[in-house]
Amino acid sequence: MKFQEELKKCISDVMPELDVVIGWCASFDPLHATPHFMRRKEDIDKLEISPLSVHNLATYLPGLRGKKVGIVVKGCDSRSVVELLQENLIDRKDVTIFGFPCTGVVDQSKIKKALGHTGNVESCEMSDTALVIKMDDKTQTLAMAEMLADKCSSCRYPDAVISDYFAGEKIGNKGEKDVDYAAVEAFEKLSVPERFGYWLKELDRCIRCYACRNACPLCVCRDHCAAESRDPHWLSQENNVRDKLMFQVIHAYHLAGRCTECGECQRACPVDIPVLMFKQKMNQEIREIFQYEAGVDPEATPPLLSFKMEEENITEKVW
Amino acid sequence: MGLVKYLKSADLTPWLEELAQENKVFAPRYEGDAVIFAPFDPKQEISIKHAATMPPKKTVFPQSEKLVDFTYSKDPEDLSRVMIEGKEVLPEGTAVVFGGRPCDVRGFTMFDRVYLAEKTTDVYYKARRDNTSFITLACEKPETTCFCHWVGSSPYDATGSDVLATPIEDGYVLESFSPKGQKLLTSKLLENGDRWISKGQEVNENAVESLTDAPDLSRAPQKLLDVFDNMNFWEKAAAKCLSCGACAYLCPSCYCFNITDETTGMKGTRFRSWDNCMSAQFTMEASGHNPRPTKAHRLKNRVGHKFSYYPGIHDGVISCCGCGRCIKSCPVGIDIREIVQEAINHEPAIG
Amino acid sequence: MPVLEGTELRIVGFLCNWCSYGGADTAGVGRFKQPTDLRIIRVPCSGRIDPLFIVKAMMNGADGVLVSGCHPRDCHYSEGNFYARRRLEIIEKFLPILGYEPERFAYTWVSASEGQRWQEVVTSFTDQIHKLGPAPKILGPQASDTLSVMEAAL
Amino acid sequence: MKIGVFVCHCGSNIEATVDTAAVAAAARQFPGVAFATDTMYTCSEPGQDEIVAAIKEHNLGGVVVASCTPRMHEQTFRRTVERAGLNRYLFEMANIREHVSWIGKDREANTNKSIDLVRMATEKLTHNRPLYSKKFDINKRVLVIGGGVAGIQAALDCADGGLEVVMVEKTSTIGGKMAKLDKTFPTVDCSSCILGPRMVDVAQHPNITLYAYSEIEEINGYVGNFEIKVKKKATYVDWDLCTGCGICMEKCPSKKATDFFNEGIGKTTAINIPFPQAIPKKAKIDPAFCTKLTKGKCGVCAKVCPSGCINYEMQDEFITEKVGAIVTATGFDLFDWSVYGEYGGGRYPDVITGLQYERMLSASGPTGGHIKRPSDGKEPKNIVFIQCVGSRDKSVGRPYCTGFCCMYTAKQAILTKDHLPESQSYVFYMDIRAIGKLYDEFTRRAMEEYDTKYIRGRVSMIYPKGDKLLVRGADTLMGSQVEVDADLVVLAVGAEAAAGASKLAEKLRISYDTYGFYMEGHPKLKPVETNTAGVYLAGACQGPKDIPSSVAQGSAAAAKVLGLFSKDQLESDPQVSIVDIKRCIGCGKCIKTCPYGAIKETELRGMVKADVIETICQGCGICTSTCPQGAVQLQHFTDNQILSEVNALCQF
Repeated sequence: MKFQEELKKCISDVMPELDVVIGWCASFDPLHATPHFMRRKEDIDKLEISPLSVHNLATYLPGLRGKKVGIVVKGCDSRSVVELLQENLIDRKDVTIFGFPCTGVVDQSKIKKALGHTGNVESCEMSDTALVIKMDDKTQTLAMAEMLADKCSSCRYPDAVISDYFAGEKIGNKGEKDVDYAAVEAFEKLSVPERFGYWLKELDRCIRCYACRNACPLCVCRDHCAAESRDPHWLSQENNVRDKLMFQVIHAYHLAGRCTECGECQRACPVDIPVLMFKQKMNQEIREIFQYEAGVDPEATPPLLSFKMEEENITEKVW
Repeated sequence: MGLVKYLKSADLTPWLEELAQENKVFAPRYEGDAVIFAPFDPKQEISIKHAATMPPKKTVFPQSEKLVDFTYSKDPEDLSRVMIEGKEVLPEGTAVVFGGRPCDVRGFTMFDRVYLAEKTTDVYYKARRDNTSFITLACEKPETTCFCHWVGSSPYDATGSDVLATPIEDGYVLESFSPKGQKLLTSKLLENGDRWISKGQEVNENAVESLTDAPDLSRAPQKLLDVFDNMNFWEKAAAKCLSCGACAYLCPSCYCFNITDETTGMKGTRFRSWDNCMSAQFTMEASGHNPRPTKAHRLKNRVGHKFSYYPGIHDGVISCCGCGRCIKSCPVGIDIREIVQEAINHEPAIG
Repeated sequence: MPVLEGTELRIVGFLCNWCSYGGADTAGVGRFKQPTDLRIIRVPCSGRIDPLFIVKAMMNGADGVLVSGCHPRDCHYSEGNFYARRRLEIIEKFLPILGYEPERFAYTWVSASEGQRWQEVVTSFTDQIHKLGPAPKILGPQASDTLSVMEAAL
Repeated sequence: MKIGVFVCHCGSNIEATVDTAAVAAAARQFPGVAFATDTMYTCSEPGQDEIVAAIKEHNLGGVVVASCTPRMHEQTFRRTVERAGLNRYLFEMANIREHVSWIGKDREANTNKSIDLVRMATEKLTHNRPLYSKKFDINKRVLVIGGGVAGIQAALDCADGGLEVVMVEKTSTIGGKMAKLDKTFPTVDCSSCILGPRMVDVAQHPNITLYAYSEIEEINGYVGNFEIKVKKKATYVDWDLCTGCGICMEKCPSKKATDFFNEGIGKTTAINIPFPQAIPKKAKIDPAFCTKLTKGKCGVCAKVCPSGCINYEMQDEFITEKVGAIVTATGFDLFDWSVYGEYGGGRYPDVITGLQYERMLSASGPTGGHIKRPSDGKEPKNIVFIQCVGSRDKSVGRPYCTGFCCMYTAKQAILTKDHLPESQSYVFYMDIRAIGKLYDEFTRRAMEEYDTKYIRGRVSMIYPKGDKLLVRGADTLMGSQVEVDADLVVLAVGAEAAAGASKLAEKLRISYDTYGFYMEGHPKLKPVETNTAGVYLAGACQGPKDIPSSVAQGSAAAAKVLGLFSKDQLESDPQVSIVDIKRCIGCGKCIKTCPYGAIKETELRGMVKADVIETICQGCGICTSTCPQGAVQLQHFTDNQILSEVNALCQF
C-alpha cells in the first residue's frame, strides 16, 4: 500500500500528543490481521493496512473516552465515528482521525468457502486484483473482487467522511444514492413460512456469545445490555430461538437510524449467522421513509429522535 | 490396548445409522457456513474434514438446560399460604458423539474434575456424561491455531474418548478406550482392525511430526500469579478484546454457568445456561459492586484460570485443550498463546 | 385459558390513556358491539410504546397487535404520537422480514370522542387477523406445528 | 405481594354479561392473589369499606378492582386503598365494563376476557412500587382566554376571590357574542345593560390585567407553573394615550372597512372603536383598509388625534405571563351558512343571520334599532325565520343541536312585533327546544300573544319574486306545501367551534371533539375540567351554550381555580421518569425527545448523565421508549410493568 509509509510518518508525528493510536497489524496467520494498539514509536513499524484490515476500530472509542486516541479508519469506519460524535459518546477534541483511501477489505467467509478451509494458510500475497494463498502444499489465486466484503463491492464512502489526517489520494465518495438492497428484497420475496423458517433455522445455532453486539461500534450500553438484564427483563437465558431472534430485533431496532452497515455484527459471529440483514432492512426503511443515512453528518438528528407534523412518506391505514 | 476395528469409509453412514437406533447420535455438519454438532441425519452430509466450528460441548453441557420444573399451589382455605413443588428434570437416554477431535473431547475431562468431584457431584452433568460416548477423530494435520501439544495433549490423544478413530485410506482404524467404547465396536459393519494398526500409527506419527516445537508452559502458573496485580500488563493484553463470549462458548473446557428462574403464572422453570467470565454480569454482585469491572480484569481471569488457578488445584493440569478456537473465532484475533507466553517472559521492572 | 379456543385469536392492543383508551370507553358507554378477542394494555401515551413491545407480543404468541393513539396534533403530551408514528411505521415495515404478515400489526388514531370509530377499528382489525388465522408460534404447544409448516416451505 | 381482587357487578351493568363470581374464582388461582371476591357496587361506600376491611384482615399489599374504566374510578379506589394504609399506586384496575360487558353479550367470552384482564392487572400490580408525590410551589395567578360573558364571569369571580387574573381577548373589545345582542331571552332585558357593568368591572378591577386584541402564542409549563407567551397584535394606536374620544373615527376618510362587530351590516372606518361601550374603549386601525398603511397616503387620524397616540410603525409585541391555572372561554362562531344553496347561498341580501338581525334590532346598531331590509332599506312586513341552519343537519356535518336558536328566534319574533306592529312573522322549525326555566312559556307567548306563525317543516327553496323572496316549504303537521312572500328572511344559524379552537387546544394540550369543541374531563362529573391539570373550560368552547349556562360554567371554572389555589403547594404526580445512573451513558437521546425539556444533563464523577426534573416531567414516557439502555424508566409504566402485561396476555 503506497500510502502506508505516509500514514506511518503522519502517526509518528502526532504520536507524542496521543495516549494510543489504533490501527491493524499481522495476526496469528498470514490471512488475518488484528487490531493494533500503538503506544510507542516502534509499534508504528508493525502497522499494516491491507484488505485484511477488516475490523471497525471505532468500536473501541467509547471505552477509551477521556484518553487522547488516534484511530485509523476506513471510509465505513469513519461513519461509525461520526455516529459516536453525534451521540456525544466521544469528544471530538480527544480523537485524532487518520484516513486513507480504502479499496475494500476481504470477507473471510468468502475465502473460507472458496478454499474449503483456511486452517493452514502459509502465506498470502495480495495485489489490487488478487489474493495468492499458499496452503496445504498448494498455491491458489483468488480474484480480489470476488473476495471483497459485500459492503466493499458497493462502497459509496471509500474515503473517510471525517478525518484530521488523510494519507494518500482520495478515491472520491459517491455519497448516498443508489443503495443496493437486492439481498433484502430477494429475501422478502420468499413466502411467509419460508422467511419465518429461515430465521428459526439460522438462529438455532446462536450461542448467545454477543460478539455481534460487542463488535458493534454503536452498541454502547455495553455492561448494561437488555440481553442479560432482569430489569428490564426482555429476554430469558433459555436456549431458545425466540429469545435469540428477539435479541436480534432489539439490536436492529436500537440501531434504527444509527447503523452504518459496517457489518461487524455479522463478521464477528463465530457461527456465521447472517444477522446483518435485520439492520439492512431497518436502514432500507429509514432511507425510504425519511431519506436519511446515518454516519454522514455529526450534526444531524436521526429520524427516530425527531418528527414532522406531516410525514410525506407515511401513509396511514384507512379503516 | 482396547479393541481395534476397521471401518470402511463407505460404511460410516450405515454404522452411524445403526448407532442411532439405540442412541441419539451427534455428528458435525454444515449449518449455514458453520460446522456444528447436530443430531445425525443420514440425509444430510456430515463434515469431518476439518475441526468443527463449535466443539461438541453442548452434547454433555447444553447451552441451557432445565434443572427443575416448579409449581406453586395455594391452600384453598388460606390463599396466602403458597406451597411450592419442584420436580428435578434429569436428562434421559444415551448419546453417541461422532467426529469430535481429541482436543474437543479431552475438554470434558476439565469438566469432570469439577462436576464429578466426590463431594459435589453435579447430577445433571453426570447423567449426560455417563450416558454419552465419544467416537473421536484423530487429527492428520494441525491448523495454524492448534496447540494441543503445548498443553500436554496430542493429535491422537484419546483422553476422555471412548473410541479413537484414525482416518486412513478409505477407512478408519477404530480403537476403544473404555467399556462403553468397546460396546460401540461390536457392529457387524466393522472388521478386525489389527492389520490396519500400523497404518493408523503412521498417520498419528505424521501428525505429531508436523507440529511445531511447543514452548515450556511449566512456569505459566506461577508467572501468571506474578502478573496478577500488574494491571498494565492486562490492560495491554486486553486492549483489543471486545469482552464478548465467543472464546468461552466455543471453548471445549469452559464450564461456567448461570442459573435463572423463569416463571409464568403458577409454573416456573429453573434453568442453567452457559455463562462466561468475559461478561460484565459474570461477577456482578447484588450490591452493584463488580470485582472484575473491566475487560482487562475479565481476560485476566480467563487466562489465569486456565493456565494458573485450575492447574493450581488440579495437579498441574492446564484447563485448556489447545483447540485454538478462541484464536480462530475471536472477532479481533486475540491469541491466548501470546498472552501466556508474554506472562512467562514478563520480567518485573526493577525498582 | 387466555383466549377462547377455536373462536378467538390473541390480539393485543396498546392504547394511549387520553385518547384511544377513552375512545374505547366511549364505545363501551355507547354499547357499540365489538369482537371479544382484543385485550387492551393502557399506556400514558402512544409515545411510550416501545415498538419492541409489539415484537415481544408477537414472539410470545400474539396473533395480532393493534396500537392506537391520539390523532396527530392532538397528543395530550403534544408530541408523543408524532414520535410514535415514525417508530410504529418502521416496525410495521420490519415485521415481514421476520416472517410475520404485515397485516398482523396496525396502528391508528382514535380520539376519546370517537367511540364509533373505535368499534370500526376493532371490528375490522379482528376480522383481518381472523382472515390470516393464528400466527406461527416459536415456543409453546403449537411450536411443532410451526416447525412442520416451515420445513414444508423450506 | 398479597393481592386482593374485587370484581364488581356494577349492579347488572357487568353481572348481566360477565360471571363475576367465576372471575373472582379464577383470580384466586393467580400468583399472589390472597383474596378475591365479587361485590355489587365496589365504588359505593360499603363496597369501598369492604376493600379497606379486606386489606386489613388479609394483610393485603395490593388491590385489583375489576369494574369500570380507570378513567372513571381509579382516583376513587386509590383513595380507598390509601385509607387502608396502602400506597395509592399499589392498585390496578381491570376495565371489564366499558371494554367487556358493555360491548358484547356473549357471557362465556366476556367472562373469559375479564379473567384475562384481571390476570394482566395482577401481573402488573406485582411489579408496582409505592410512589410518593413531591410538593411544589404554585403561582396563584390565572389566565382567562376569551372575554365573552363566560370569560368575564370566570375572571371576575377569580379576581373577587383574591386571585390575580390575566385576561386575553382576541378582538379589540371584550363582551363577546353577548355584547352584540339586543335583548336576552326569556326576560327580554337589555343585553348591554346587564353585560355592560360587568365589562366595566373587568376594566376597573385591580386584580385583572386585560390584554385585548391579543392572542396566545405559546404555552409552556404545567399546572401551578404555566408560562404564557401573549402576542399583542399591532393596533397602530398607543393605548396608553388613547382616550377613546372617537375623533379619529369621525375624520377617517376610509369608510369601507368591514364592521365585524355589526356582523357586516354596514361598514365602518379603518380606524375604529367597535361600539360605544367597548372595553377597553380604544381605537385600532384595520390595516387592510387604512390607506396610510396600504398606500402610504393619508395620515388624517394622526393629525386629528388630540393625544398623539397614532403610531403607523407599531409592531406586534410579545409578553410573557406566568400563571398557575388557565380558564379557556373562547366561545363559538357561527356556522358558514352559505353552503345552503336552497337559502340562496348568500346571494340574496335580504336573507340574513340571526346575529345580523340582533344588530339591526339594537338601538346602538348600524340601523339605529330600525328594522330595514338590507337591499332597499324598506321596512319589511312579512318576516320568515328559519330554524336549524347548520344544526341537526348531518348533510352539512353538523348533527348536533345548537340549543339556543329556538329561544332567540322566539325572542326576535317578539321584538319584531314590538318594532313593527303591522308585521307578520313566520317560523319554520323542526322541533321546539325550550327546556330552560320559563323558556317554554316564552315560546308560547311568541305564538299566542305575538301571533307568530310557527310552521313545523323545512324550507326547501327561497327565490326572488319581484322585490320579495318567495319562501317555499312544507308544513309537516298539515301535510301541505307552504309558500310565504317574505320581505326578510332570518336564519337561525347554528354555532360551531370558534375559528382556531383546535390550534389553541394543541397549545393547551387538551382534546377536542370532532367538531372542535373542547373535551371536558368527564361528561358528567368533570364538566369544567379538562384532562390537562390546571386547564379549565367555560362557556361555548366546550359546546354551544346559552348565556345562563355560560355564566354558570364561568363561575364553576373560577371555583375550580380557587379550589386549586387554596393550597400553597401542589403535589406532583409521581408517575414520572427516573434515571438509573448505572445504565445511563449520557447520549442525550431522552433530552432530545422530551416535549417538556424535563430532562437535563448532569455530571456524575466526570460522566455525563441524564437527570429528570420531576415537577416538569408530565409522565408521557417518550424518553423511556427512546432510551435503548432502558436507563430512563417511567414510574408506574416501566418496561417491566408493560412486559408483565404482555407476558400475562401472550404465553403461547
